[in-house]
Amino acid sequence: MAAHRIARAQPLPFGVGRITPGWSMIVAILLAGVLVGAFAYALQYTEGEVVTGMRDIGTMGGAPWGLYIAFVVYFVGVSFAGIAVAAIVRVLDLERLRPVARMGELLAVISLVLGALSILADVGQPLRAIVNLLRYARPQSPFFGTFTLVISGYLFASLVYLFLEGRRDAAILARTPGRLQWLHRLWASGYRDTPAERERHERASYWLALAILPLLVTAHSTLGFVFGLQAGRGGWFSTLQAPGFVVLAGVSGLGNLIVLAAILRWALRAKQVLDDTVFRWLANFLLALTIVYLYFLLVDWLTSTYAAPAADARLAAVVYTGEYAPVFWTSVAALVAAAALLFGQFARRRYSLALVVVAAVLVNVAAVGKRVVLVLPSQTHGALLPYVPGTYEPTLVEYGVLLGIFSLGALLLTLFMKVFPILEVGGHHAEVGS
Amino acid sequence: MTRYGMVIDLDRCTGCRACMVACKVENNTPVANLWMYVFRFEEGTYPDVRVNFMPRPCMHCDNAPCVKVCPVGARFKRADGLVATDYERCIGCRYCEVACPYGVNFFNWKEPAKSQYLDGKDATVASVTGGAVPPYDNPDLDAPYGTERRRIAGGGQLKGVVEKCTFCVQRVEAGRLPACVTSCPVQALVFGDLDDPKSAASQRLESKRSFRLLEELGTRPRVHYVGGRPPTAESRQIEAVRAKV
Amino acid sequence: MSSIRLGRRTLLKAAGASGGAVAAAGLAGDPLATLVRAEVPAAVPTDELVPTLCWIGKQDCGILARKVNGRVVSLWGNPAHPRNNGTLCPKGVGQITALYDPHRLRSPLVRTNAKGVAGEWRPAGWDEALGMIAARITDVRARDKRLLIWQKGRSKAEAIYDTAFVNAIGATKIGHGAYCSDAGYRAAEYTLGPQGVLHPDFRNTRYVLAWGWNVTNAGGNKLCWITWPQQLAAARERGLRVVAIDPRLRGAGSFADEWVPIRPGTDLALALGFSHVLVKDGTIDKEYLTRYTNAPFLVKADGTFLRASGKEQVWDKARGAPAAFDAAADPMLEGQYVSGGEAVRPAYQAFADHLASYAPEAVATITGVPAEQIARIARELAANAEIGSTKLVDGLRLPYRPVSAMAYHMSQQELGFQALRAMIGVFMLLGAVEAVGGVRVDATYNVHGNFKALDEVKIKDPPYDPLLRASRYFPINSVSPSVLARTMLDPGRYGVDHVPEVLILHMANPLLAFGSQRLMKDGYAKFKFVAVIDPWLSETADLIADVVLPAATMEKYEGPVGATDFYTNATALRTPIMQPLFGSRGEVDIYLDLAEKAGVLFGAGGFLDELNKALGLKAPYVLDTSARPEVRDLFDRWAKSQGLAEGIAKFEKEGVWVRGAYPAKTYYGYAHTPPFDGIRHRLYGESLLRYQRDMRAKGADEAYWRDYTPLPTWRRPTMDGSPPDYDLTLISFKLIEFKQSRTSFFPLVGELAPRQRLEINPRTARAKGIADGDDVWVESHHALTGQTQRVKVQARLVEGIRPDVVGMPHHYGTWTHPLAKGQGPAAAELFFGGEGYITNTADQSFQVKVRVTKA
Amino acid sequence: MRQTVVAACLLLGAALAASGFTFAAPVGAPTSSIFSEPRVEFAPGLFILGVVFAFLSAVAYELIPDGERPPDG
Repeated sequence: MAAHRIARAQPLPFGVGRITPGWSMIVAILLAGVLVGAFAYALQYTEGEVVTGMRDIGTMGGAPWGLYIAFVVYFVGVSFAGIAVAAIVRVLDLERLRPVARMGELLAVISLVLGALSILADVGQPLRAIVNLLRYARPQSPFFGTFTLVISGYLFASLVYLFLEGRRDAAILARTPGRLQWLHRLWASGYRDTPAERERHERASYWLALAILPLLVTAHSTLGFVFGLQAGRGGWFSTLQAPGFVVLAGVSGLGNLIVLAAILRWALRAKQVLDDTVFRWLANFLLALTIVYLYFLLVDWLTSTYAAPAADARLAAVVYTGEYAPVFWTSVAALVAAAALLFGQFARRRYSLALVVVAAVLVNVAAVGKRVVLVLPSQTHGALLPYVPGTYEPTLVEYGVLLGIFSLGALLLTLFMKVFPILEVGGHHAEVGS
Repeated sequence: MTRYGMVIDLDRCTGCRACMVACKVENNTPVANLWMYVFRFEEGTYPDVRVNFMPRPCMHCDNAPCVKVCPVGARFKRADGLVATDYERCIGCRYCEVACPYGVNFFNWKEPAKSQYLDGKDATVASVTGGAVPPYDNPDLDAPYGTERRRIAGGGQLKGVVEKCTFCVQRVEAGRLPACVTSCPVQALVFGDLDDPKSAASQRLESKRSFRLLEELGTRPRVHYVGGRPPTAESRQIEAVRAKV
Repeated sequence: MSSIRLGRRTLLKAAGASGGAVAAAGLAGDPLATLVRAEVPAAVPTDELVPTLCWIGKQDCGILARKVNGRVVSLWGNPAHPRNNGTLCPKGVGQITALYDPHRLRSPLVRTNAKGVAGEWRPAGWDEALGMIAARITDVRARDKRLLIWQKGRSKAEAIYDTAFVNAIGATKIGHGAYCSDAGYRAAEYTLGPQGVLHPDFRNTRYVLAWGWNVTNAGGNKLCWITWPQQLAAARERGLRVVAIDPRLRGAGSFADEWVPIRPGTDLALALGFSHVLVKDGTIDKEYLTRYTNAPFLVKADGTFLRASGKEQVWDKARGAPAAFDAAADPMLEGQYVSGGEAVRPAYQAFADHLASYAPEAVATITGVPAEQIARIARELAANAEIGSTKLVDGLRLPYRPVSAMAYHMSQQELGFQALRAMIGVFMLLGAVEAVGGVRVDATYNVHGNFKALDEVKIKDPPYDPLLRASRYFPINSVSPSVLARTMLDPGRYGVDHVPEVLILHMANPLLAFGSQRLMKDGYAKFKFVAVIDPWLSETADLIADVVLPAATMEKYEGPVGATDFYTNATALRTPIMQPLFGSRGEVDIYLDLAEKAGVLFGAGGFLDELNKALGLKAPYVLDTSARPEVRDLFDRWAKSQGLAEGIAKFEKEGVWVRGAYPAKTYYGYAHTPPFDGIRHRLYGESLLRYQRDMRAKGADEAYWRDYTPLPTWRRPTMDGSPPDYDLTLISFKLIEFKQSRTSFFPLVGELAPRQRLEINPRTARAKGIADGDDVWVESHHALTGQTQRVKVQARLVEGIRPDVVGMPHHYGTWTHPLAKGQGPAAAELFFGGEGYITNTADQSFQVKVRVTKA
Repeated sequence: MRQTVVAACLLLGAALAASGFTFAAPVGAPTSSIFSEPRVEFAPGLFILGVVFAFLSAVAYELIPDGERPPDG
């Protein structure tokens, strides 16, 4: 049996199965990050969320939703890119973007897991939350969408997608003996790349993509509804909330994808696979979404300042000129700068990888900043009764937990890379054979 | 059918905050959780200044945003008008808290026994109370209430759940008035069946011009205010309580 | 309420069921044994309401303690108690955390270090601690009883403590009154007769001057808080109009229809301004003034009354000549006359002449209140007074003058005594004193002994006692602890020949209460021995006590105390809700112990004998003066002597004994026969002038005699002499959350107002670069000595305060209780005691010039 | 065979999701406690299961070998 042979055969592509000192060091660092997070969370779990900077709205002068919820929104947003790119590649048959498809799928799966973890980090009764959501979840609650569609449906759909898309590469890798052969065989699950199988896969993934795209819009919209349906907090009640979430999700997701692709291109020396065309496509896509989002910001700014009700106007002042102004304007500046960078390249039809990555990083900074500005001011300053304005200062515990969550995500990605090629191995039409 | 509600007479309220303390003792709420809160605010500039007071219990809305958003049905509306929280079901997501425009929800940020006003486990205190936490622990709060037989009474029940004013369900079901109403030195708070035109609450409501807080949000509060005046955007809170956990 | 069984019947039944032995022990021995939790078998859960009284404030509200299996779980108002009608204020409810406070004293303490610094203590047994105190009492009694001082905080059982105990040990008694509103008491006693200050006949009044009345925070005349706001709220529903005269609006809250932000210390001038308008308009009640006041008495050029054969003379219009006041048919109020070659004028005319310099325009510059507002309010008073109208009450046709004032703490200013006289004068002109809807002083009209006594003070030559009673300094004397502190520091200066040595401090904390903590500390440190009776280690005890005895809070029999809401005749008694906690004892027990150990319990003139007198015990309930009674038995005898067949059980069951409404006949002075019990109210204070002359003759400084004038006369308060950079006047005020210094560490109420603050108008703050929440230095200045005192405190910007005034609440600055840490300084640290900052009756002023700078 | 399984999977998924949704708390203005109680406990779990089954149909579609071919061909 192949599995019994001492594997000294040819190496697997893209460093799969090869443990290098650099990789080990990264894993060690990430593990340390996860441990920090675990420790911080253990503290929070035993002492209660009094160790966070969150407090009750109103008389306690705080924000009951803080960084955790801001990052729930951020992570779910990031997941957008993966599945969107993968689905769009399929539906529109965009061959150019095929190389980043798996990366996107993986990003989707991992960021959804991180989103779910952020929710668990946030709720006061995490174990009870899992059971009670399955047992009692109410469709009327905007959280129903987040908890069921996003975390379950969307996550499961992404997994199915990842699995089906990967079968072909798994089958290729499964030919190479080694410690991972069993896994690749399992993943391949009998895939032999017959024309019939290929055709079937094409059809399945096309329909899957078609099914996922509306799910995607729905999922991100419901997340927007979590805020946008609330008339009781100044600043949240807005029709723009849902589309804004969808677009900003796309912006941050694409940004992440670009950064990840650039890192992989460098780390895996995969210039051939991840050629400039890929980045050009992603950059243009990002540019379009960024411009749409800037337009939303403009509309929002006008609405909240022109003739807004007193409470909204007060809140707008806090965001635009008050204590949240630094975060808000940094975010806006980052978006504008990114849009300018991308547009410059688009206009000259010349793309610099470095500049695209800079833009991608900028939009992610903006995405985090904008989520903070969305979640917090309405809580600290959005009271419609004469409460004294509140404050929110995240604590080390919250930063620690988030560090842990981020590290876990990166760790999952790093580990995945060593068991399965993150880039497509066989060209689309290459022969797998047997 | 009985539909409970509260009528608050702002012409009578002296802003003394006795209701806040009565609530805390009756419901054993932890430090900083002010189910009942009394705003004291002023308007205008010297010398044309007005000072006003406004108690703020939970509004027990008929169209309660908190009930709508609760992902697990821990917050629910009872047929008798009370908006209740099943602390055995709450997952502590605090969605009710951000959805509520009145700021009446309080999360137990830490183990309630560790954030009570007196430590019943203190050896000195325990020697006279048998270790009850708080030492004035109200035994009525542990029973299930309502036709639903769910645990909805009292505060400080569990870490990591949200609690709020219950209209003192444990008292109301025993035929008594909520603690704040009983304690109010000037009878500014009136509680009763608003469906019954003869109830004290209905009569007080009929006696004067009334308003409800943030009525424009469509929450349809079951707490009505008579007399006085509602706060405006110009109202500045004075003597605000900013309690720390 | 209905679902919970009232009273202790259940409990007694349960105890009975648990075994006859326990019940028998309870009957034979300590009566409290029946209340102990341990006596209740665990198998029989009890849920009961046990009556008692609040012990925090002065009105002793009725409380029903809910006890579940012997543990008190909450405190509710007793619906039967007329003062609170089933309700409680925040302190009343929140004191449950005080009851179970583990930081209460847990045993008697004996100081082991030097006095004047934070105390170090060793726990002692009751026997030892009581023995130490008794030895000191015995020692000074043997040498000179005057060396023994007993000082109290609040009256909770005056007959037992203030009267019987003090008489038995022969101590000099001082209270807190000179710090509260005794100047007002003296003014009312001297001017009108009854003891108290001014309050409205709320059930009938239509127009109230809320003069410095902190309605939403501090109660009013004689009552703590709940009763007055209840009556005010009801009166407003009948259309009562409220004019708040106060530098700070917050106290009146939403109850002010009009706010008159007056400059502190100028109320006397404002009152005279009102009177000026009334006199000028002639809107006065001539009949009242003529028949029931000394207004028609003829005043000679030297200011004294014209007398013939000992009787004051009036100008009889019919005869065109002077006649004895009780013989004239038609006495004149106005005019200048000549009698026996001497120019005379009725006292009313003297008052009217005196008022000439108090036209609204002149008063406006003094008070900062616009002249037209002064005139308008005076005319509104006159219009609402309906002079001449009557109303049928209880079948009696009585004068109806529905204008009134609540002016309780008005006297806490340097001109307090005379300011109150001036305010009383306004209502005398209107004839609203004791009329239906008018101003009242006490629950019922009773002429206090001081009406006569204060008119007949004989100013002595030195030596004086340390309180300077009947002295050339303060002939009318409210017995001020800060005067005591001064004379103790410098007895020679005041001609004081003995310095007290032993102080028994009963539930009082003078170091925090009185102006200038430094003065109080230095003065009181001269006591050779100080015993403190208190549930907590007070700050005064911390610094100067030698022995501290832990007192119970609600877990004791105490009283009897009044329970009237000023319309109902009722008496209450504090009954224990459980055995005294943490090794404390009820004060009655403590005093019985002390008296026994000091050898003054038994026999004639002993404590028991004095108790018989003070409590009015009647046969067969008179105490055997040779056997020590149980406390419960003592009160049982009192109750039965009062005609209550059920005795103490009445109070153990119901908490209060309501005897019914006061009939108008006893209630209104007008309805008495003869009206006002035959006295004449003193519009003109002739004896004050006499005191002034005697004081001058005995060489007193002008500062002491200048306010002894027959008619209230405005002068600039001493504090105005501070340099102009002390540009703000500091006033202190009270918060509803707290009572004096004894509640800020109750966790439940402490949370509501956790720290000290300086209220300042935003306009003033802006000019000084101060933002809301900034720390600021407040520095006060003594205009006579130049001494300064300063504290750091957080600024709070409020529009409802005069821009030239800053205010601080009066409850903070305690340091012995861990929960009071970080609450900030005491306002009392900024005020001054002694000359310049006390009234001519030795009462404390709480006004001082300060400057405020950003810290 | 494959088509049957896929169809069954899809149908089951849809049915589970639909019934899960229906058996969850009734949609409507929350005027009484029934709007906060699932009609059937764990109905939301059922809904999620339905979504999972629906997507599993794609896996079934690809993984189950065609009926006409021999499994090892």
